[in-house]
Amino acid sequence: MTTVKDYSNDVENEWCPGCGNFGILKAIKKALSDLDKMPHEVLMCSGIGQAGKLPHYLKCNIFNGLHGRAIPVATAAKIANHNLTVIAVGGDGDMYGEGGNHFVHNIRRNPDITMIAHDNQIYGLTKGQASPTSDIGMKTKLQPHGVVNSPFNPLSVAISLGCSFVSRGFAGDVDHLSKIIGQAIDHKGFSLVDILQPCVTFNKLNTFKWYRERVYKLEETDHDPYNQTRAFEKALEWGEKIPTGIFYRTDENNSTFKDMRGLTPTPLAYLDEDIDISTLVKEFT
Amino acid sequence: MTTVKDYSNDVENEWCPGCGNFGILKAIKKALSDLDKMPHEVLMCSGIGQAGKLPHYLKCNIFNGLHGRAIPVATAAKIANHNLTVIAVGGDGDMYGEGGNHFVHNIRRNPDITMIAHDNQIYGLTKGQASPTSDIGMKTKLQPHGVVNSPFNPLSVAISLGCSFVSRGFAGDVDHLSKIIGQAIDHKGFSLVDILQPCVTFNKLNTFKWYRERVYKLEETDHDPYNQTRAFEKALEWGEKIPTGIFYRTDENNSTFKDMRGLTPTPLAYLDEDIDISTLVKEFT
Amino acid sequence: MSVDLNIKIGGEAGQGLQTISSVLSKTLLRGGYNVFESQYFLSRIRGGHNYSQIRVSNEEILSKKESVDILIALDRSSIDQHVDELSGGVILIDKNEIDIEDEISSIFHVPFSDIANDVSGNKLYTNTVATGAVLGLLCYDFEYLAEVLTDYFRSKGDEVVQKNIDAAKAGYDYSQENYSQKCYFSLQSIDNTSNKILITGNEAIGLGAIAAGLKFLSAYPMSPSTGALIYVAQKADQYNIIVEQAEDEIAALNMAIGASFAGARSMVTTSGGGFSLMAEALGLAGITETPVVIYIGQRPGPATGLPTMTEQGDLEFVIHASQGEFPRCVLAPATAEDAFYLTARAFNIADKYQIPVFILADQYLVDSSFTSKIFETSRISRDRYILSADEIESMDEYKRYRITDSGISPRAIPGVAKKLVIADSDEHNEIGHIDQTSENRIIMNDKRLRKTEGLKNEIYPPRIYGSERADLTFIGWGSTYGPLKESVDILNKSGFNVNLIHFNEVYPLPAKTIQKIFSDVEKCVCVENNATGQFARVLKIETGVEISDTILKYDGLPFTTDYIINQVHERKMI
Amino acid sequence: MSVDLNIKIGGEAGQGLQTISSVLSKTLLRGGYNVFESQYFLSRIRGGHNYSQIRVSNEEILSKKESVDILIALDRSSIDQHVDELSGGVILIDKNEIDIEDEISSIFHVPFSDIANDVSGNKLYTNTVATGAVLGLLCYDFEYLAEVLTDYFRSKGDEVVQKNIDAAKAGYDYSQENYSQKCYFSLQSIDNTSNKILITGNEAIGLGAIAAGLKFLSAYPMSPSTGALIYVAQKADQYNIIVEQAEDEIAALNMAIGASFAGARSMVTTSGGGFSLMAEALGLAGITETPVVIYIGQRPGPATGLPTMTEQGDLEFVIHASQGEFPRCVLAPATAEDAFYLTARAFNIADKYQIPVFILADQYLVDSSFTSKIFETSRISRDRYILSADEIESMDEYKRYRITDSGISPRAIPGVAKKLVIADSDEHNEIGHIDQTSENRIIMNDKRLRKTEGLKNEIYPPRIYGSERADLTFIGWGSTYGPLKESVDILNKSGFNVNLIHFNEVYPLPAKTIQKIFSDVEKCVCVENNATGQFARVLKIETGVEISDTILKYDGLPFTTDYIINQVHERKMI
Ligand SMILES: Cc1ncc(C[n+]2csc(CCOP(=O)(O)OP(=O)(O)O)c2C)c(N)n1
Ligand SMILES: Cc1ncc(C[n+]2csc(CCOP(=O)(O)OP(=O)(O)O)c2C)c(N)n1
Ligand code: SF4
Ligand code: SF4
Ligand SMILES: [Mg+2]
Ligand SMILES: [Mg+2]
Repeated sequence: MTTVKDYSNDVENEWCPGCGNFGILKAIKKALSDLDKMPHEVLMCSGIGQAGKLPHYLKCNIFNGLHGRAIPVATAAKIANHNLTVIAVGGDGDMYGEGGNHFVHNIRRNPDITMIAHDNQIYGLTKGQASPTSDIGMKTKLQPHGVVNSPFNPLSVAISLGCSFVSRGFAGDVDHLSKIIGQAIDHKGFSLVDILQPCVTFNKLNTFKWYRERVYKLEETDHDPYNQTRAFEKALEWGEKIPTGIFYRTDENNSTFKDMRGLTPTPLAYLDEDIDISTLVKEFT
Repeated sequence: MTTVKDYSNDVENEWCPGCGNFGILKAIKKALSDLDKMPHEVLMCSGIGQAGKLPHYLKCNIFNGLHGRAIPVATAAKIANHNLTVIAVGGDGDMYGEGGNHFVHNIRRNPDITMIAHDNQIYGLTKGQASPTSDIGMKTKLQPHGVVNSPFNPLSVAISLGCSFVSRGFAGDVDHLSKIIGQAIDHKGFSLVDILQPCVTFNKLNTFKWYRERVYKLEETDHDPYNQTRAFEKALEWGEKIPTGIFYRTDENNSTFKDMRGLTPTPLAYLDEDIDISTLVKEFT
Repeated sequence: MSVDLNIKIGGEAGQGLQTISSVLSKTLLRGGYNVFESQYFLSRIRGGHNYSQIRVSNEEILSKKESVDILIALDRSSIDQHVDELSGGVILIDKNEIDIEDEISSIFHVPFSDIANDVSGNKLYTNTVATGAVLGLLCYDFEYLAEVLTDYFRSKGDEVVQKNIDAAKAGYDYSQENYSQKCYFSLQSIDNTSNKILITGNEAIGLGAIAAGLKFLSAYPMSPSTGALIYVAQKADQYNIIVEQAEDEIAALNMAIGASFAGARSMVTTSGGGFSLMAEALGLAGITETPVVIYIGQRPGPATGLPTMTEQGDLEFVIHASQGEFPRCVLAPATAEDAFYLTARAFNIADKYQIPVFILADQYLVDSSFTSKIFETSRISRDRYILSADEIESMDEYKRYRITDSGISPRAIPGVAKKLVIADSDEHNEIGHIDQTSENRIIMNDKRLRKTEGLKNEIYPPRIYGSERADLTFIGWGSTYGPLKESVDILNKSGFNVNLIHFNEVYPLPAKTIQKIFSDVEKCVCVENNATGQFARVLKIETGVEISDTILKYDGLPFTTDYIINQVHERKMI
Repeated sequence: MSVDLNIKIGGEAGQGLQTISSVLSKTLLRGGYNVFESQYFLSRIRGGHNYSQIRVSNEEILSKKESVDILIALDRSSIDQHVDELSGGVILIDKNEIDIEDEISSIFHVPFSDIANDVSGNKLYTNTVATGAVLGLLCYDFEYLAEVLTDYFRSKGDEVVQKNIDAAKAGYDYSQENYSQKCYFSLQSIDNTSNKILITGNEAIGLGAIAAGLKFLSAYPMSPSTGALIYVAQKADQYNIIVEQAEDEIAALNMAIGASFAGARSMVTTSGGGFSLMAEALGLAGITETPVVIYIGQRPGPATGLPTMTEQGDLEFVIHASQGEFPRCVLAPATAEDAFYLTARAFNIADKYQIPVFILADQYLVDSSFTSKIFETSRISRDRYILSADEIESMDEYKRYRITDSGISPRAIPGVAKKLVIADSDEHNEIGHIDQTSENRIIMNDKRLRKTEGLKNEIYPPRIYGSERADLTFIGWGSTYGPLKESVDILNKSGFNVNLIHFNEVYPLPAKTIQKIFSDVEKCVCVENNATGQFARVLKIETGVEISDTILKYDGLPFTTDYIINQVHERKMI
């Protein structure tokens, strides 16, 4: 049995005390050990940002790449070695801003990976500019008169593209969050976990308190996660009440990953066949 | 009165005979002259692809930039000179693939420009690879076993982000299309016109006939374009029946463009003030 | 007797001149000839003026020729644009389709479309009639054509094959009957058993990658590299390769790096514009020390430029791309054969040094078909330099970035053993975790840069063609090899003494070896397909060797032997 | 008497050492001193070890010093890491907050937090107490501090201002009472009326852009350039500037180009990693001949590298970025003052030549505060080189890309007149429409490249500091100016004869002028903040001037005078 301790290392944590990131770290460790995955079976890919540092605080294989590019790395690593449990993690700026195109197109590609977005509605590491998900009116040094753009809605976009697993967690509720993450990892296909993550340093608007007063659990309502239109409506809900849990999922035939020709039972990375190109060469005679 | 002829030039057209692009060109010319815009008041920005060549076949100001990047150029040009009527035009590969991130984020930014996508569900200029909107199963030289990724749905994504004008036209119905384009240009805010455009050379699946058998007009149904959920449902409709017309619109307070501080009645491009920085310098003493 | 015949097929995009050209080329190859087939086409799908050129010889040919012997004109403008290139040659046209008011004596009329209709019942066979007509004019053995048509149309069924053969035969016969006596050329099939292939640069690169054990290719389509991408995609199933069309070039290279990190040999295909978007990920490969092969088919820039034309304008960009300093390697194939072996070699260098390696080719090379000796897989080794599970487990601790003398650290792939593999785009310690200290920075940066030394020893010296000592030495790199080699031959035959130093491994350069080679050089000129002489600059910086003279070309077209020799004479270089 | 005092404030991220540092610096400036303030911080928001350094002198200072006179330690590790740097100086700490077992004689204890609590009722004022304590130690006129605190906290209300002043005074008094007799330093305010400012490189760049008439700035945040972006954003309203945070760097540069095409002076701010993503759009500016200013704050790569440290590692990348060949200009400011004037100049060069112009700075320059003479707007001209409506209408036909001798075509902006403005990323004809012919390609490519000639004449020769003829000449570019200049002064004072040739306009280079300058150089060494000597290579290629020796530093930290002089002696250069 894998335990949470198996996932602990002694790398110095650089996050601010009290940050929502700690809850996410805990939830991921718990989810992985609950699933009885071993650290070497797991690959975490991340981008750059406070969230992007997460893999370093976890014992597992890590590819901490470029800002915004965790998803393409994760997708391709999974294709190269489908024995690995592959998780892409990053901030809202990283995943939805710089990496927005990969987010959208990997939902279409539907590889069997899990995407975890630390959605603190701010750029943390670069000291507090608006992110794609910042609420209208939020003031920052770069937006001195407040944000005017309407926020990016990762859930409604994912649902509108038929993403096969769309969920939201809250960093302040580790147990609930770790269950969502567990299901997301278990899910065959691209699974999205967007996480409400208070940034105690820069986001004075969306605080632990602010979120706590608003979040509720979809599973405690009569929400049917298999209904795309209802899921869409739920995804638009933001303000007085903020739903968490699983918004949308489709369980059947939902990984185009396995449709890929050329994917052998042995991972590509381990293949070491003799390669004979003589018949190909013949075609040029 | 501006007429369609005012928009004609003698640049050699490089499209294939019979291509759906011709209908789009006609519809744009008609819409612009119906709106009584003069060519020098119009700026068309495009990317690279067969669709991206369109501005050259029209008499107007042109910025034919990089593949995938028409929208950022158009948005910024509009900010620099809001007297211009700015249209961004490109193919489905250009606008939704390479330029996908700009599509998503400019809907949020909501500048007062019109985006016209020639959606032929294929990469035309590079000779027939799958595009983000290609139907599942479509075979190409690069997808010899057929497309497996689920198609990008520009309409549902736009609606899920609250895009203030979301529409679809058909290149085979120039009158209807030109009316949609006219309304889109007239609309204050980011307006999307996705156009079903048969590529007679490379797309043997989605032909004029194929589309004609399926398209119907939303305005001939009881569709309410002000209802986001209904619009979303309509946007998911694809197959036996394909809706065209205006899916979604919001008319009030829908251009964050005008919320921009620093935007003077005189376009930025024409400002030629004396600039006195002495008070700023003082702050450093 | 030496044969050197040049056939040009001109017409609009969409008229199918590519089919005529391919079938003709293959037919001539099968009869034992060496064929060099090159393309000129515009960035459009229909219309415009395009042409294909087939040069045929019994000797080795690696470049195109300017003067034309047979022009097959599928439209009027093919005549207008190319009539001047005919030096005693003929124009083959269908006067029923093209209006010719003026009588041009060199015009041979063949009613392509009428014959097609008569014989095969469909105008679609027009091009096949034309193909037959050319071969009739050459008194070429028809059997080769029949065989090639059979191969070419096999997938369309027996009836189509037969109709094509009939159409071809009718065109062939028409030429024979009407023009054979007038024909100055006659091509007898020669050494039929020679093991030759006809292959484009793109196909050779694709094939080289497959032979090297490519497992993952991600790309966003871009001319002129798409041919290699499609070639691999078509063969992917047979070799367990995943070919993934990316949403953009940023994704393409990040994906290739992800797959490579996870253990699959990976590659991207693109052109300069697409590579521009990969510059950041190049640095990612650099600092994470992840092997990856980047194939760039160059075309004229800046920006979109001339999408279907050729240039060697991206060399310095590729050498300096991405912020910071890290080792990389640039290979620039001279011919399709070279492209095949160099591509395979690129994967080995990438894996050995854990660096990005470029195949820097150009539109001319990759869209042209070269006749080559059959490729030998036996000359290709697959050297992965990856730790086995046992090797990893026997280590006390696994450090992905262990400091070593060579700068090369032992590479493990994740999941193989219980030890973890950690890679980071931040500056990192030996384990792979972020480390922002100055002490660590210095040793890690030094470690990475040390690899360049090993790499320089790895690089092969340039090829020298011609005599050891010459009055004039051509310097070239990449695809200019063919025309330069032929220029050397021709000039030396005319009594001059010139030679060629040609680089197909262009970065980094082993300074001493090259200085030594250049110590024998009297006077030299660098011949490059760009406007500013990029390789001359690289050579100067890398080795100190200074080349004062250049022959440059940046009109979108490749060098021809004629052009080079003209320049040499005009500018009185010898 | 000459003062040269070095104050270091060390602590964790989030402890507010930046406020202490800013207030101290400003207070010292107001008293007439020259201040140079530099930062060392890690890529994290809380914790870790950071410090700020303030050097104070009555003479011009443009660089930081290694030995420390006063160390304000906000945490334990500040003592551990910097105690060795004290040469007879003192450490100021609050022993109630930091455990000190070992007795270090140079430690002066001030109960910062108790005093804060006592006097102002809140521990929040701890840092202000510390600030006062330092100035007490220096017997500095308290009034300056009171004034600066008033300015600094004005927006928070009178009560906060007063509490800060009280806290500061209490700290000041504590020092005076307990340590004034022990204090080796005493700073009397001097020439109070001198018109000096204290400004960071980032602020100077932002201010220069505003002064130049910047109208549109698009950017994606990236250290260390964000400071300039935020500075402009804060002032945008007053100057009718639109600052747009882009979704990514690709959008940022494409937007700036779009706005510039439409007539607004435009700029992007980024670092090497972000610029990597702009390489393609750089070529777009090149071929469409759209002026744009690109400010890059360099930091150590490759890839993410060391996000908060400094390096000069992107020069060759910037010079060669993007496929194809086109003119560009690279300016590398030496100081904040230089950054101001050069930024304004960048816009004029961009507009005149219709090219992209780089401000290539680095973290050290842009995060440091320089004391400078007050900036004079009168020295800045705004030269747009744009056709008026009348000029356009008076033309028979408007051709955006008219072929001219200078290569510069008349520039109109769309909508101003009835004539149309057409720009294209494909190779185009004079009007701007796509043209794929070879003839057109040659004249258009030549036209664009011709601009480089004019540009070379535009570039100012390097600054020469020190004697005309020297035994050793330092060569430097960009931010190394300060430490190099001081090294010259110190070495010359010690009886050596050295000088400095410093470039702040680094590409393209006027070869003849520079060769002439170097003809007087005996022996020289290129001093660069990178691992491979990039500028030395650029100089060699651009001008033929060869520098055989380099002093390089690539540990993420800037040069100091001490380091340079050490190297010179150690390596026996003089
Ligand atoms: C290409 C590129 N552009 C910009 C940056 C600078 N950068 C680093 S992290 C970051 C944003 C961080 O915000 P987010 O992704 O939301 O993560 P958080 O720190 O909030 O967890 C930015 C802009 C970068 N590293 N690379
Ligand atoms: C950065 C970059 N990548 C790739 C290309 C090559 N390219 C040109 S057009 C095109 C796709 C065209 O498809 P689409 O946008 O759908 O336009 P269409 O031709 O179908 O109208 C591609 C991939 C390019 N010009 N630039
Ligand atoms: S800056 Fe915000 S997101 Fe980053 S660690 Fe601190 S509290 Fe968390
Ligand atoms: S390739 Fe297709 S899209 Fe392009 S012009 Fe031809 S028919 Fe139209
Ligand atoms: Mg964030
Ligand atoms: Mg298309």
